[in-house]
Amino acid sequence: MTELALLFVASVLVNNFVLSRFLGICPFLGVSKKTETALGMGFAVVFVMCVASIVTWFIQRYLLYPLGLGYLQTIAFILVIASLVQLVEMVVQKVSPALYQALGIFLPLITTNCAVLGVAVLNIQKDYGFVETVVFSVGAALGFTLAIVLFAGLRERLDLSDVPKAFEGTAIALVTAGLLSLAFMGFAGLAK
Amino acid sequence: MIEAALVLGGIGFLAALGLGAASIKFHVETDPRVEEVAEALPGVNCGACGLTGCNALAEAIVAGGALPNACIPGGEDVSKNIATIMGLDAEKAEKFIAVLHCKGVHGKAIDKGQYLGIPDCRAAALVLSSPKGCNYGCMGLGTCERSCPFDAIHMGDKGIAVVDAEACTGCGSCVRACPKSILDLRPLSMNVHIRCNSPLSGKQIKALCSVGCIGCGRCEKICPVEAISMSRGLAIIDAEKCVDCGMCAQVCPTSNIDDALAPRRDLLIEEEKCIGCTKCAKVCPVDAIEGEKKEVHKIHQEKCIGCQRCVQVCPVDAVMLGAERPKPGAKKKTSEAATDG
Amino acid sequence: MKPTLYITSSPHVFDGDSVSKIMWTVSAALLPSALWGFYLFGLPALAVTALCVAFSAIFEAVAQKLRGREVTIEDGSAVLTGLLLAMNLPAAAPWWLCVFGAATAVLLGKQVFGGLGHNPFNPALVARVVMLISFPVEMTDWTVSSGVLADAVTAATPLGEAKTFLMSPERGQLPQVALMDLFIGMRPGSIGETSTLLLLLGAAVLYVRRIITLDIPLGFIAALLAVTIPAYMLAPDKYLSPQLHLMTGGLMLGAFFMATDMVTSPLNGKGRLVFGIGCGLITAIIRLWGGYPEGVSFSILLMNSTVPLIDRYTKPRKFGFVPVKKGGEA
Amino acid sequence: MGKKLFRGGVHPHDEKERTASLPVVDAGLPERLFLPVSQHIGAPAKPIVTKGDKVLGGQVVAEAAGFVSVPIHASTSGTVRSVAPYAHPLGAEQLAIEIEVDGEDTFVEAEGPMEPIADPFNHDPNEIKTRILAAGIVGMGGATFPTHVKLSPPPEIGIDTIILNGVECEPFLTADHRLMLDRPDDIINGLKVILAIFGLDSGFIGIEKNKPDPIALMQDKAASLGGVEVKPLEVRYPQGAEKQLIHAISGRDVPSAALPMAVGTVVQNVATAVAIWEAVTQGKPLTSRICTVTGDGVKEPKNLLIRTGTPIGYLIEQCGGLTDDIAKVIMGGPMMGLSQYTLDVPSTKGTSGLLCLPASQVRTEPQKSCISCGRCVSSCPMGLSPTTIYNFIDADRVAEADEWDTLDCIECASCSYVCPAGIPLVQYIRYAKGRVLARRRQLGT
Repeated sequence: MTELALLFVASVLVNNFVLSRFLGICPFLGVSKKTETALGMGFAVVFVMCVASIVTWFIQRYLLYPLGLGYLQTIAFILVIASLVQLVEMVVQKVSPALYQALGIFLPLITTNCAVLGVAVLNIQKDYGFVETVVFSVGAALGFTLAIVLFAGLRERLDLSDVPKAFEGTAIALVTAGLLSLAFMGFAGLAK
Repeated sequence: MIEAALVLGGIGFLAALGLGAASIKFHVETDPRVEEVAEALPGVNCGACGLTGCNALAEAIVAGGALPNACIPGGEDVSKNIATIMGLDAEKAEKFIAVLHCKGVHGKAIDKGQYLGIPDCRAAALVLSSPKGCNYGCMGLGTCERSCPFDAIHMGDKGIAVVDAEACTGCGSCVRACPKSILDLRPLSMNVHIRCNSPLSGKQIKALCSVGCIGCGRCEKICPVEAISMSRGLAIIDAEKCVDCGMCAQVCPTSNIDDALAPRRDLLIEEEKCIGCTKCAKVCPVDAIEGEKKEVHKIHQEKCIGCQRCVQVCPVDAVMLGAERPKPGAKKKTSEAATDG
Repeated sequence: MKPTLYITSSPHVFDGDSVSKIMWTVSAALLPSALWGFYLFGLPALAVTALCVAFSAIFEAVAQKLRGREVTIEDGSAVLTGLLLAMNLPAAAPWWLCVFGAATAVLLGKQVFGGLGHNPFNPALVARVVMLISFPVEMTDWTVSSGVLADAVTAATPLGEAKTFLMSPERGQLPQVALMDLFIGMRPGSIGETSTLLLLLGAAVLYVRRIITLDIPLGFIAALLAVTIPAYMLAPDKYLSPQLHLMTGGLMLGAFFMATDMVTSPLNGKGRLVFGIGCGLITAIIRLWGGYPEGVSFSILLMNSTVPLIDRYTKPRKFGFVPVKKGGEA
Repeated sequence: MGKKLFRGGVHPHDEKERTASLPVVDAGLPERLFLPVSQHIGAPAKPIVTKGDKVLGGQVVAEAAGFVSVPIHASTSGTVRSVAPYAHPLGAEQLAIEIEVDGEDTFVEAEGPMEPIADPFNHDPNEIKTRILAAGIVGMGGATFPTHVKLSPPPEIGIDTIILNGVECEPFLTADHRLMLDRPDDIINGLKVILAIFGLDSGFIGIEKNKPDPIALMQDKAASLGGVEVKPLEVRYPQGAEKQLIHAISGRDVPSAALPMAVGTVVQNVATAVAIWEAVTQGKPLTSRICTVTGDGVKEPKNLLIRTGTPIGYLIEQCGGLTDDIAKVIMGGPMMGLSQYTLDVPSTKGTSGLLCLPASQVRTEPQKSCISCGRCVSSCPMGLSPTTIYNFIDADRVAEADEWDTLDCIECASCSYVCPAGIPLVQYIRYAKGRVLARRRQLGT
């Protein structure tokens, strides 16, 4: 139990996917202009990540390993993730057109969100069992959501700031992301 | 090998089934034009339009939330294509530009006092209506400058806005931003403008600004086409009626009316060059040009107002600028100028 | 003759406080602790402080010049940043580290965001954390070469010492530190963090001058205690006592001088309380279970990043928001 | 009956010692009077005299144009010299009736519609209200809202509390202070007339505790006349703001975007009560008021009895003139008053003070960046976040400014008063209000 809790905390804070593994930077920078949108993106990623991890775990464990097709891992995983994203896109478009609008191009881009593939692959690499896989991917996804929401808050504030011309836009966003990542390094050593 | 193909094919097949079902269940009606417009856009998702991507812009255009020319990188071609899809008239209308109806530069118009506060016209208008003595004039705090998306209006150092006619696209952003409605859109071809916005009486204006419209009505009287009307103490030119003759500018006692063509000159047609295309005769607002097709045309000097439209349309540069024309009411003008001086 | 009058919006009178008064007052309130640091650690401490302050001001001026803005070092904010930075450095910090720190604080921490008022993170802490991660050896060199503490005590701060000790497999007796010494500040550490007494004194000045409110420091300390007291009671051999938590490390400096930085803390009381509690909890977590011995800087930086969200969700309750009870109590 | 202090607010030095002990003196008659047709909130009055007309004091020179409007009366006798746009305290020229004063100061007889009412406490309320309108009475605390409108809530709203505002929380001003000392009986009688309109038998007078002498006197008089409770209130600006005053006296909170009548309350200024009493019992229209001319920029600060329409230059002359280092002339108090640019501006029914500040007391430093100190938030009596509104409107983000309750601002200026960065927050918020309203209109809500 403690193990799982530690795994969870570690995946949310210590090894935060965005801020210390630097995965999933694309939507992190792309969809963090408004807090609401960031939150929507976060939840879309949570869903895709969890379901993708579970499905890929089963595929790897019961299909690829037994058949000795480990080399198909990447392509099979991407196939699964892509289909899931397509599904999410359809659902979001139907359920919340506003969110669909706001997420725009970044919704289909979850497909290529390396964080999603990263989690799926890490689960296999670290040889996690099913429960661990679920905990790890939920943690990673929440970590992603936490990072993107915090970052969106900061960027909304930056929007109102008198940033020097040379730093406007992405430049200052990257500086801020760097400092945020710096702050998260404080958690280093916590729950390895 | 076969296994690999089967496994991938199987996963793919299952996913396809699921997605197919989902696409039926979660089907959303979309306007077919959205796809067409999206097709017409460059598709680089650069975000220059301010939206998240080309699809978002396509939807905005179809929904009416964005103009067909919202895609800046796409340029004119893209906007034309989109306009066609949207069934809009892509034909170019006459170009308009923003015109400032105030001439109250530092030294000519007095200030109420030393204004301290937000350097924005709309905010400054809340403090005693305007930092300038004249409550109708340009405050010079640059709200229009900041509102201009094309960097076509600048404050300069004289305390009033200056429109860059080249850069101005006539989008009207500044007109909407100006709290005093000093700016409006006028045809680019117009050369004569009244540079005052104050309805105050002559006596009141003179105390506040030496170049304001005092409402004397001389321009109204001299206007050959009744394009000028007096509204309280302010002369207003009707752009539809104005023939750009510039006579009003010549009689204005406070030199408020600007004429970009001043001093006006006689116009003459070079007989050797004229090919008798009749273009000049058609464009002349006062029918001062006479001539049959394929014959040399002639300008009647007593009718000509020197607006130079014939100069612009002549395909063979046959219309020449002649001597400076005498001012109508020149005598009055000099005496006024002396007292004003 | 008509006099020329100023025309402005209301109001026409003001309470007379200004940004520069605030900045200089905070600097002055830090002075006793700084002087105590000079007394403890001798001339090197003075040199570190002077370098940090001077270069902060220089970098600020340079950045403002580059932007074509008015140079405003006289408002004291750059000086305060430099002073706070120095207070967070060991006296043995080499000169280049001070210059690097000042540059990081003023340029990366503040000016890239647009200068005073626009920085989301506390500049001095940004610098400290960058330095701690980039130059861990120099940043934890607690040797004291002059001053009263010269060669007198161990070369580690009580907190770092305790952490190493508690983590080591064959532990003996933790060296006892007199609480009174800690309170007065007879201990090694960063230049300005040692004396709880003098820091509280400075904080009292700021409180009386209404520059700080107590919601952040009290929330901070209360949350820290809320975690460390139960931890100590459950496992006294594994965790430090709460009083040691209070008086070691940079807690007092952080809680009263760094977390309360106006620019990087929430706007209203409710938000500030949340902010303080968050700082306390994160500090406790890092101190008890994290890899670093000290968590104050990290916790404040982390909470800085939450300020926009806190401000957003602790919007003050506007007057007349509550539906009126019909009839009232009249 | 909870006596609660509102949240927020500030404590400016009250500066009332200059004039608090000076009795009111008559400012006398200037050579010319300028009566703007717009001296109240609502539709400007419509002039009914023309150039050359002889008018008597108290004669209607402009009639009410609509329900939310009041007539304007000549404040002395003379000849109409012009009806033309003229300088106005708000800055933009307004139509004004210029009267050349003849010095006779003859007034029209109080007869016809202005005939004194013998027993005002048992008179038809509607006739009383008509009289108040006919006398051109507006709220004299500074807002100048037509009084008859305030006294005519929709029938379905039950009014159970009447409060007279004698708080005078603006620093420097002592006009109401002197009025309460000079005419306590008239104030209480005026209040009783208002009470009679609503069929109530008791009301309140709220006075800040920094005015012990009027509190004692009013309490004395209240005890002998009955039906009135004098409430000494904590000293904190803006205690005299309507919503804060109601909160302090009855513990009720006027809902956001609602009027005091929503909590069954009507608030009137003490000077308005006196005007009502005079109009009802003597048939006198509102043509004069007390005005404090004060500040270090005027040589002899005084409390003056002024005629409506007197140019402020004349009033300042009566006080020894301006000092050489004069830098600001403000109509009203220092927190909410309007800075003026010319001494030609006429006083109006709402001119409670003229504050003259020398150069040394005018803040001229440009604004600095906001350092998020949060003082504006903690000082806001309306529980708003001024700096947030400022940030949004400065970035042209009107929708968010609206979300942060821009329209709830009462423009008391507490936020600007405390701002260490010298940001003109009130001006930003006033500006934001305009933008927010324009946006709402555009959206059709």
